[in-house]
Amino acid sequence: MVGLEWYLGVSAMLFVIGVLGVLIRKNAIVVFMCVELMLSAVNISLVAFSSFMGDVHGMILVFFVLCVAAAEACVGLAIVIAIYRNNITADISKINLLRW
Amino acid sequence: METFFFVFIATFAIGTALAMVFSRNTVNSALFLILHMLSISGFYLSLNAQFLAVIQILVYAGAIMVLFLFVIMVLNMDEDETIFSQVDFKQIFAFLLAIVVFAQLIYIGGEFTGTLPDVSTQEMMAVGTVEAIGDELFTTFLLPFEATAILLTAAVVGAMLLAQQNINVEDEN
Amino acid sequence: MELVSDFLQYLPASIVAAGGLTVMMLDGYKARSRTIYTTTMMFLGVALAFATYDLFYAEDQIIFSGMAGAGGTAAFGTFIVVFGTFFTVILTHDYLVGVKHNFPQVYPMIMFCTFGMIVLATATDLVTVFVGLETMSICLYALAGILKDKRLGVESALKYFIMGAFSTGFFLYGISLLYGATGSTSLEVIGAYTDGGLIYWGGVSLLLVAFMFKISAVPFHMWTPDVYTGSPTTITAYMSTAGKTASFVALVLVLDRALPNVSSELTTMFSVIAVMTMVLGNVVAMVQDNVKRMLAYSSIAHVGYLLVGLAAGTVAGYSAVLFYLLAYTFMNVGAFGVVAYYEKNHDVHFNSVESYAGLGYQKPIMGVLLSIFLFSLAGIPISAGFNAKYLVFSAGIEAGLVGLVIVGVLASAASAYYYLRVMVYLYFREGKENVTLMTPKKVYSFSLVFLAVLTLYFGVVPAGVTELIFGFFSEGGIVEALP
Amino acid sequence: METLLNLTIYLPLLGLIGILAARSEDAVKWIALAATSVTFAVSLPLIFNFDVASSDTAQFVTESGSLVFGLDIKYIVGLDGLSLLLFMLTTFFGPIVVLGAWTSVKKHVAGFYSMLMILQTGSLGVFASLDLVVFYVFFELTLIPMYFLIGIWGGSGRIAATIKFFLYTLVGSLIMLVALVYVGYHAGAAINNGVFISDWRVLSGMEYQIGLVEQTWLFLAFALAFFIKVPLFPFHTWLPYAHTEAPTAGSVVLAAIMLKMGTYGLIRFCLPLFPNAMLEFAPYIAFLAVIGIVYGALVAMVQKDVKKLVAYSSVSHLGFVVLGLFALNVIGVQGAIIQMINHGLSTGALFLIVGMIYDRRHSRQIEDFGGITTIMPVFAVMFMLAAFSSIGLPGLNGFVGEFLILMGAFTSESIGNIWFAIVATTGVILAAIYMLWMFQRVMFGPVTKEENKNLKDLNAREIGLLIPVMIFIIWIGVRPTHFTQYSEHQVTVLLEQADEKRIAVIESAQNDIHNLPNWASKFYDITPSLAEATTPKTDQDER
Repeated sequence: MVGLEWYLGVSAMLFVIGVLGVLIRKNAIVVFMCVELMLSAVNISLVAFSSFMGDVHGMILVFFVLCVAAAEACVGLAIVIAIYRNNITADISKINLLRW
Repeated sequence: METFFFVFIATFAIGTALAMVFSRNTVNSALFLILHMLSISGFYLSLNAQFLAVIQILVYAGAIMVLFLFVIMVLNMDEDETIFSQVDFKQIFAFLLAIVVFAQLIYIGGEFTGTLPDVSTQEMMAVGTVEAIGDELFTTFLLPFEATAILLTAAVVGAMLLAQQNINVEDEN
Repeated sequence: MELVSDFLQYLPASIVAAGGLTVMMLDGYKARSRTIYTTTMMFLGVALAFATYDLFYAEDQIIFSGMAGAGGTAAFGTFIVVFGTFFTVILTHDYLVGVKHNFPQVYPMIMFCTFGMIVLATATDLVTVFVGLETMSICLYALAGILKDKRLGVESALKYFIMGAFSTGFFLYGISLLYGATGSTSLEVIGAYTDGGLIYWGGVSLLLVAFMFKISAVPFHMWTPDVYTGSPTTITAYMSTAGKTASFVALVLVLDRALPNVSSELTTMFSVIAVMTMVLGNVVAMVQDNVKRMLAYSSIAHVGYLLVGLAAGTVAGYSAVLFYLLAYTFMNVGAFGVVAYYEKNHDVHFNSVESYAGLGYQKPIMGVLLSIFLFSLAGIPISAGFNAKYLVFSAGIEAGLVGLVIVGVLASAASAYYYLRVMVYLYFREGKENVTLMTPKKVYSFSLVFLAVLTLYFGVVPAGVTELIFGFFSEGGIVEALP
Repeated sequence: METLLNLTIYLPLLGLIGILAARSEDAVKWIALAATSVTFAVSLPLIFNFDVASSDTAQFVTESGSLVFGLDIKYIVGLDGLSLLLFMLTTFFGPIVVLGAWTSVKKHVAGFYSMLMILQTGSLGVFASLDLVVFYVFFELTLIPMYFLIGIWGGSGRIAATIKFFLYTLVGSLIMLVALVYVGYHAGAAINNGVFISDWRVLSGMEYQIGLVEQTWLFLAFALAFFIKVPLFPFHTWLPYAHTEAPTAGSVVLAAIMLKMGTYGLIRFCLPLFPNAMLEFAPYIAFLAVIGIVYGALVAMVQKDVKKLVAYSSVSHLGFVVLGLFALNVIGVQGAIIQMINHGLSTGALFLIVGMIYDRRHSRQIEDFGGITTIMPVFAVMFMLAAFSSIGLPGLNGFVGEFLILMGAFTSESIGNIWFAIVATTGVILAAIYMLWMFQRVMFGPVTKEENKNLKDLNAREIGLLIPVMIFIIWIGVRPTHFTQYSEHQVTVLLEQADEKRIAVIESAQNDIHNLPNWASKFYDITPSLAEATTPKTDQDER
């Protein structure tokens, strides 16, 4: 029997990989994908908790997270398209028009 | 058997995730993410969440990732990108942060003390079914559910607002 | 039947959502932009009426099987959000027409966004908090990019989106850990949990970090100035008032309901963040030449003052935060409204403080209004801003945080410098070039005047509304002790 | 009467509405004049109906319910011996200031008079309010119109001057706000069932005492705000700039009324709330005051600009007021109160006169003038009277105030060193030197400049606005008791109460000496009380 800790460990690892990706990658689309990675990592731990506690609420939250992820992808990709329309690259390290 | 399955899936998931983050080609990244999503639904299956496993494949692999790939192709973004060409402060910081967060999370996960209720396998099986989820979703979680409907509509309108070209703007006054 | 009564309790949100859908469909049938605007205002007006009614008469109760609340703080949050939206839509329409970006999709987006904010402000369950927060954020990402043919506009949208999505990850992880520790997502159940444990604390800290992102407290503020500068001015007003209000009300609710046992232990954390936020916000605002950017940093500074109230962690502190949000909505919508008016007369990036030289004498009413709003933001009596700061700081002193309050007071004195600087240009310097301002629309100036009147009114007689707010938190308690 | 008091405070605001509605510039001026004159007229019954015998209790009191839920902040206004004269001075200067600016203000006339009206209401509110928070609100409110008055209608360096003025005063008063809120909660915990209270009548009473440690910090916070406003010596740097750059009306209001808010605050709040700290800090503050007196006079002596000279003379004169206050005896405090009025009258008049000559000549440099007496005889008489009053010539008002203050300082126990008073006396001599020297250079001698030959003498408006000031300058000089009588009783009671309170606080500190930090027991010279000191002794005796 695989214990809860295993799932949490995997989830944490995936989450950190996602965070790392957001911080080091420069391409906006890859950054979005890393965010999706973070979300799905959280989903694993939610489902694991839910399943081991015999409580359905966690799974329902996962359902909402899926919806939100879809919506975020939708708007995010639209933003990337708008960026390209202005002939700007999707390299977020070059987006530096605004500085303090 | 179960343990073997878990280890296999976990290795696969982490491997694809790493490959996604570190692959230079954007298209490859997207493809690795699809594989990753498939492995995640494997986790769901091993946790008896059949409904979510199906949804995961349908929504993520089927819809979201296709959208991603589509945009990548349309915008012709599949050029290679150097990741570690120059090591700057931000990247070092990112690694340090990642290590700290990871250590913290592992620690938290490991410390999980047995406050779990005793749940029989039977009950665990019952939780993830479509009936159980649907039942709660349309009663207790009615408000968030409706809000999600609005959220998805809003996302579509927002995408239109941002990406649609040549919207007719009436001049008033 | 319970469902029907639940929806009746949730009328403002339902009306706003229905309005959003209606307006969206009107757009689909190629209605004139005038019609779309009028319909939006109609729905918002009705929603505002119901929100006002709820504010005074709704009873504090839990609806939708524990997912949301009605009455009390929920009604208060709803009111501020709908109120802020009502006025920003008036300003936005005029502004967007002026800068020729009056897309019909903007109005349904604002309505959906408002719906998200209401859900967020009324949530009593972390699931609802999450969904509301995301509805709000996703709409705001899109709204930030309205000026999509300007580099500044899309970049601000992208920056906002990446930062927002990133913080969403942490937020979810926090929820997940809290859920794992307590076995529920309901704020009440989490509040009853007292065992502590690492999972619980990890969840709490991740949740709070994500909230700090959303309310743009230092050191999680880096997206704010850029996004506020790049977005259309009136949308910036909307984000910084209605959006911030919703996040803050949700944060107060989370602290009050879900973390009542630990909120006092968070005092040190909030104090440190508050000091950093106040100092950084004010210091950086001082060197800004762009008025919009200055207001963005000043809004960071105001978050710092609000955090003083949270650091106090008492009934007085939370009530002061709510009053502050109300006052901040009046004055900040007003200030951004006037800035948008000046900007609209020139081009989109007409925002440097030098270009304000001598503008105070043309259309004196606008100059006077901007002065009132800025004085209120600086916390000079007799304005709502003064009373708000007074309540927050006095809550801090009552809780024994004298050092923190002194830092806050000095920061607030420093803030007077950059607010006064705008007025120096408005009145004390001669304009170099001949700028002619066009006459603002009647409804535009009327709504600004109305906001100014409210700013002054709550500066003189805050008694009624403070009584209302104190009632949200305390059953018995302080009310009985009063003379 | 209560209604009349409120009416007096808010009538200028009514005038403000009229000004905003007015169409022509003339109408604006007449409305402003009418509003301020009516304010003055309405305020007259207040002084006639004032009960001198019970001047220590506030009269004509209006008290509202709680303004902020959960805090006992009330709108309380009323007049007592401390505030009556300053209140009347403010209403008295209203029409004079309006008339003084009649022709000299040319741009944004409506704005100018609106600012004056707000300033008038704010100043009246400061002197009438008996609640700490309401006082603070009015105190801050006066900043805004003054900020605009200097910034818009001021001279060439107006922007730096006005920002400096605003920020200096704001920093001080914000720190005072923190202390004020602390006092409110402290008092609430002590005497008001834990509910915040800021009613001056309650706080100044015997039942509310503050411990020594808190008193020190609170006193410093309050005093800082008031010292900046006064301004006392090291905090005075904003004043010359603000005075020089301000338009005539602004300088007059600043000198005659706003500077008094500082000294007024010291006597109204610091004395009854922090008597111990007041006593112990008195020598140090007297030292600063004396430095201010001499420094102000010396710097005034070398000024080339008449207005700057008057501004620095203000620093010197207000040093006298602070010295009198911290003498902490009846005669000194009485002198300080009457000197506040005197300084208002004489410096106000001087600024008006400088403004009049500036309007004609567009210069304030001493070297640009000379021999004006022959050209403008009426002007010369007025100028002479004001200058003599400022010097403190016997028979004029300045003498009365300075004499009482020096008397108080010589006999003061709190200052404790007669040298302060002696050095302060040189301030009077120096004042005579710089004033008379300036007067001589401006008014006497041959007319050297061509432009000065065609100067017109004062017109009826200018004479009319100076005459009332001159009347009071002479009246106070000849019959000072007509004016000192209003505050005499209250000052006596206040000082007695402060003494009682001081002793009570020291006694409770003696009984609780173990909780007192070392510095505090040293600074306040607390020795263990008799009972505690003797207990171990008796133990030994028994053995």
